[in-house]
Amino acid sequence: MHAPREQTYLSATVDIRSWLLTTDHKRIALLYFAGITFFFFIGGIAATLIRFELITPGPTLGSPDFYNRLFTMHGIIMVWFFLIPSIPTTMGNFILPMMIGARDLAFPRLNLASWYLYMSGGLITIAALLLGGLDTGWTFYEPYSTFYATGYVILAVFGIFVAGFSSILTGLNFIVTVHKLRAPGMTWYRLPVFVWSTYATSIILVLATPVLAMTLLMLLAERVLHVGIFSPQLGGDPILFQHMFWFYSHPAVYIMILPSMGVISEVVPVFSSKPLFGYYFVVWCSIAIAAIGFLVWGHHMFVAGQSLYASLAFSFLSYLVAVPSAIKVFNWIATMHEGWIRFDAPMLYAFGFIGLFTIGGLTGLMLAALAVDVHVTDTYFVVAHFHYIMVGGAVMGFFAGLHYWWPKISGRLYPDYWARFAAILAFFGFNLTFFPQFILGYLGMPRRYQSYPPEFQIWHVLSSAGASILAVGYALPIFYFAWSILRGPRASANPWGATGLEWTTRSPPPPENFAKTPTVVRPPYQYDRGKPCMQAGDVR
Amino acid sequence: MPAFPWWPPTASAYASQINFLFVSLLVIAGLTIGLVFYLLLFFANKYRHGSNADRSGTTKKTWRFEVSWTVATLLIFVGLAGWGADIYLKLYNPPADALQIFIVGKQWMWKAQHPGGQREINALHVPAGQDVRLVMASQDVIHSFFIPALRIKQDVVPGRYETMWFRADKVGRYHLFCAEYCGTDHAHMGGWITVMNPREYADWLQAQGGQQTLAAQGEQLFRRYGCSGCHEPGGTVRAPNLHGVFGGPVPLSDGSVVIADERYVRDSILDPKAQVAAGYAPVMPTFEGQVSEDDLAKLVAYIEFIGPTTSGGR
Amino acid sequence: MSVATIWRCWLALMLLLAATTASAFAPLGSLNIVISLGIACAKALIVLLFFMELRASRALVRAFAAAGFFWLLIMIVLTGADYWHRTDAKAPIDQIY
Amino acid sequence: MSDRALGFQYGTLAQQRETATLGMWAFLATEVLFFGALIAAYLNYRIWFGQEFIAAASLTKVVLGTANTAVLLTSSACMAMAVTTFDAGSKRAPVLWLSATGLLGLVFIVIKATEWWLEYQEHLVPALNFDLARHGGVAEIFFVFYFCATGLHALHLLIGISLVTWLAVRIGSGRLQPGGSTTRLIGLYWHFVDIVWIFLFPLIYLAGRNA
Repeated sequence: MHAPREQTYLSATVDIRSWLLTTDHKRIALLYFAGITFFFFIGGIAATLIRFELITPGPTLGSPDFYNRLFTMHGIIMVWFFLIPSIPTTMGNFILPMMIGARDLAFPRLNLASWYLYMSGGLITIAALLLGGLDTGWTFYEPYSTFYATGYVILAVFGIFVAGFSSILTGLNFIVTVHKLRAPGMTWYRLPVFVWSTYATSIILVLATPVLAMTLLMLLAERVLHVGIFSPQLGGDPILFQHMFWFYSHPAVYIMILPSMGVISEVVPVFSSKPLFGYYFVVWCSIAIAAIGFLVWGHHMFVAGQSLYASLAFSFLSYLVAVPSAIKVFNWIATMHEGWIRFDAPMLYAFGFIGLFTIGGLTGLMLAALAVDVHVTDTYFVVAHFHYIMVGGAVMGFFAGLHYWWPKISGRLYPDYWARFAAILAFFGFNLTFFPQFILGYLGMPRRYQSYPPEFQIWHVLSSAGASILAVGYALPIFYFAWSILRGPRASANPWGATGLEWTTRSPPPPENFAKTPTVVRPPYQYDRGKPCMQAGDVR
Repeated sequence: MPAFPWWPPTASAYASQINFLFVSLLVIAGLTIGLVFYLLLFFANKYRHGSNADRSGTTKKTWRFEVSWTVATLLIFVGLAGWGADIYLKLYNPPADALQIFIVGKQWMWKAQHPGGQREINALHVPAGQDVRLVMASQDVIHSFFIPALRIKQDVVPGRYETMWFRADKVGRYHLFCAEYCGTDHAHMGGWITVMNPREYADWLQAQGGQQTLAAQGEQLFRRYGCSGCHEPGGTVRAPNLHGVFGGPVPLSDGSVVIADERYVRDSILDPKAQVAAGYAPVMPTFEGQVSEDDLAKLVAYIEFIGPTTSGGR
Repeated sequence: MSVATIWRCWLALMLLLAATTASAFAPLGSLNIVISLGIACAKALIVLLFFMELRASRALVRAFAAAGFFWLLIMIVLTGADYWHRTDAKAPIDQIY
Repeated sequence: MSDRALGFQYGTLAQQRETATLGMWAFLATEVLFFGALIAAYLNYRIWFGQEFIAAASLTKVVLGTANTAVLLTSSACMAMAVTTFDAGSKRAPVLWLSATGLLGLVFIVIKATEWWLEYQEHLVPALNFDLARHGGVAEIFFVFYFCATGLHALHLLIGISLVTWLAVRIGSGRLQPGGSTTRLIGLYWHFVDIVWIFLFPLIYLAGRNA
C-alpha cells in the first residue's frame, strides 16, 4: 500500500551522519524534538521533587539549599530549554515551510547551527546542574547572584547565553523565510494563522533576546571580574539589572504563548469544520501582542523600588496588552458557533487551552492592579498565574499541536481513546495542582519557601496530589506515541479533513515537501457546510 | 486560625480596602471566565458533529458584540486598576508624624530599632490604631518586608532607604515574611508582628529596660566617629552646622536644592562627594564600610532629633 | 552609489565630527548632550542612507533597519520613565551635561 | 558554494540576493539591540548619577577618541568605494580599497590599544588596578561601561577586519565575481560597526567637557 519507490524524508538516507549534518528542516525539527523532550523530562523531575518537598511544612527531602537548587533548576530548564524553543523549533521548523509551500527555510545551514547552539548551551547548563547546581532562582537577581551565591552561576549563565543565540538565529530564519519564500499566490492574508503567530514570535525572538545576552554578559563580567556594574557597594543600582532582565523576560512569556495560540487557531477550525472567525482580528492581534508585549515589563517590579510614575505607566499598559488576547479567545469560541465539532485529542487539548489560558490571563489582570500586586507579588498567587499561562496555555498548546500534526510528521496514527484520556487527565490534574496555589497566594504564602507556616499545609498537599495526576497525564503520550511509531496504522495525506497546504502532500512528506511547488488560489480554512474545499493540486 | 484558612486575617483598614478591591476584581474575572466556560460547553454540546442543530448562519456578523464586550470588560478592569493605583499612591506617601521604627534586613534576620532604643530580632511590637512608619535598609542582598495581614510589602534594596507605613487596627499576632529570595534561609527570615493596644505597648517598652533613646545613642556615635570635630561650632574644619537642618531644604554646590530626609543624610555620610552643600568644599571623607547600618540609623535619628523642633515630636 | 556621493558624504561626516567635538567644549548646560546625540544621529543617518544604500533599497529593508532602532528607543524611554522620576535620584535631573 | 550558485530552496538568483540582504539587516537589528542594551544602561546611570559619572568621563582621552572616530568614518568611506568599484566589475580597485579599509581598521585598533595602555598607567582599569580611593565607586562603574563598550566594539572590529581581508583575497584571486551579495553584506557589517562607534564616541568622550 506504500509504494516502495516513493521516498520520505525519513527513508531518504538513514546513517547517523545524514541526521547530524542534515539541512532538511523536517529532520532538524525532529532533532529539536528529541532535545525538547529530554529537557522537559528533566524539568519535570525537578517539579515533582519540589511538590514532594512541599507536602510537609518542614524540610522533607533535604536541606534548604537543596530545595533552592531544585527550584532554580526547574525554572532555568523549563523556561530556556523547553518553553521558549518548544513550538517554534519543532512544529515551526517542520510545518511552517510546508504551510507556505516552500521547500525549506531561507538559511538551512543556519538552522542546523541553531540546533547545535541550542544543544551545546543545554549541555553546558546541564553540566552546571550536575556539578552542583546554583541557587539564584531563574531570575538571577542582583546582588545575590553576583556576590553572595555560591553555586555554578557562571557556567549556567554561559549556557543560557549560548542557547540565546539559537533563539535569535531561529527567529531570524523564520522572518526571512515568511517574507521571501512563500509559494506563488500565497499572499499575506492567505497565510494560515500558525505562520502569522510564528512570525510574531520570531519578531520577539529577534528583538528581545539580544538584550538578555547583554544582561547576562554584564552579570558574568561582574561575577568573574568582581567589578561593580549593579553592585550597591560602589553605588550601582540593582534595579537596573531587573529592568534589563525583565525587558527580555516579559516578551519571553509572549514567545512561549504566541505559538500555542497559533496552534489553537489551526486546530479549532479543523475540528469545527468551519472557517476561523475574524481571521483579520486574530492575525493583527498576534502582531499587536508581539509589539505591546515590549511595553509592560515594569509590572514585575511594582514593589522593587522603581518610581511611582513608572509603576503607574506600566500598570496601565499591562491592561492594554490583555485586549488582543481577549479578542483571540472570543474568536476561537465564535469559530465553534454553528460548527460540526468533533472531540478528537487535539480538540480536547484546545478546549483545555482556551479555558486555562483565560483563567491565567484574567488573574494577570488582577495582578496588574497596583494595590493588589503589592500584596500578592512574590507569593504563590503569581506562581499559580504564570503556571496557568505556561502549563495551562503553552504546554496544552504544544500537546494540541503534537497530536494534530503527528500523522503528518510520522506518517502513523495513534490510539484515539488513550489520547483523549491523557488530555482529560492532564486537565484535571493541572487544575488540582495550581488552583489551590491561588488561595495560598492570597493567604500570603511567599514564593521559593521550603518550610512554611503549618496552617498552609492542606493546600500544599492538594497541590502535590494534583501534581502526581498531572505527571501521569504527561507521561501517557510517551507510551501511545511509541506504540504509534512501531505499530500504528498508516496515516493518509489528510486524516483530519484539514485545508492547509501541508495536508496536500504525502505523510510523511518527501524530502522536497511537494512534487511541484503548489499555487495557492484561496484564503485558508475554506469549508462549505462542513466539507473542506481543498487547495489547488491536492493529493487524496 | 480556623481549621484551614482560606482567607488571610485582616488587621487594618487598608487591608480591608485591598480585600474589597481584590473581591471586585475576582467577581469581574469570574464572570468573564464563567462566560467563556459556558459558551465552550454550550457550543460543544449544541454543535457537536452528529447534532442537527440549526447551522443556517441566521445570526449575522457578531463582531459588533465582540467589540462591545471587549471594550466593556476593559473599561471595568481599567476602572478597578485606577482605584488600585489610588490606594498604591496613598501607600507611598506616609503621614508626617508617624511612629518611626528603623528596620535593618540582614541575611536571614530582620532587626527592628524603636525610637526609644529598644531592639528586636525577627519580631516587631507596634501600638494599635497609631500610624507606624518603617525606614528600612538592607546590609547585603535584596530582601522584602512582607506582612500579609496588613497586605503590605516593600523590597529593601541595599544601598538606599525604603520607607513604608501602616496603621494596624486589630490587636493580635500576625506573620512576617521575607518575600524576595535572599539565599539559604530565605524561608526562615521571618517572625511575628504583635499589635498591642497603646497601654500594653507602653508597658512593653518599659519592660525592655531603659536603654538610651536612639537619638541619645546617636549623639554618642556622633562624637565617637569624630563628626562633632567638624560639625559642631568651633570645629577645626569649616563644615555645615547640622542643628535645625533635618526636614528642610539644603541648597547644593551645583545650584540645585534637596530636602534633607533620611536618604540624603544617609547618602551624605556614606558618599559625601555626591551632594555637597552650597558654600562648602567636598573635604568630608567617606564613611562607607566603617559605619554599620544600625549605627547609621542612630546617627540619622540623632540628626533628626536636633532638627528643627517645629517638625512635631518624633 | 556614485563615487562623488561617497566622498561628499565623507566630507559631511568629517564636518559633523568637528562640530560635535567643538560643541562639547562650549558651556551650554544640559543642552550639550542633546546636541552631541543629535549630531550622532545625523552621522548615523548619513552612513545608513548612503553607505548602506537604504535610500535605494525597498521599503521592507528600511523597515528592518528601523525596527532595531525603534525597539531600542522603547527600552530607553520606558527605563527613563523610572530613572527620570526616581525621588532618591542621586542628582536632580537638570544636572546632566 | 560561491554566492552565485542557486540555493535548493530559491526560485531565482535575485530572490536569493534579496533574502541574504534581509537576513543581514535582521542580524544587524539584533546587534543594534545588543549594543543598545549597554548604551541604555549607560544612559540610565548618566541620568541617575549625574555629577560623579561625568567627572569620571572627563578622565578619558578626547583627542585620541576624536582621531579614532575620524579613522573609522574614513574606513567606512573606503568600504563604500570597494563595494561600488566591485560592482563596476574591476578587480584591482576593490582589492586596493578593501586593504585601505582593513588598514584603517588596524590603525583604529592601535590607537585604541594606546588609549587603554594610558588608562592602565593611570590606574583606571577596573578589576586590574583601579584606584578606588582616589576616584570613588561611581567612577569605577563608568570605567566598567567604558571597557565593556569599547572592548566589545573592538572585538566586532577585529571580526570585520578579518572578513575584509578574506574578501580582498577572494576577489584578488578571482574566485569571487560580481553578481553575488557577499561583498555588499560585509560592507553592511562594517558600516554597522562604524555606527556603533558614532554613538559610543559622544556618550563616552564628550560627556562633561563643558565644565
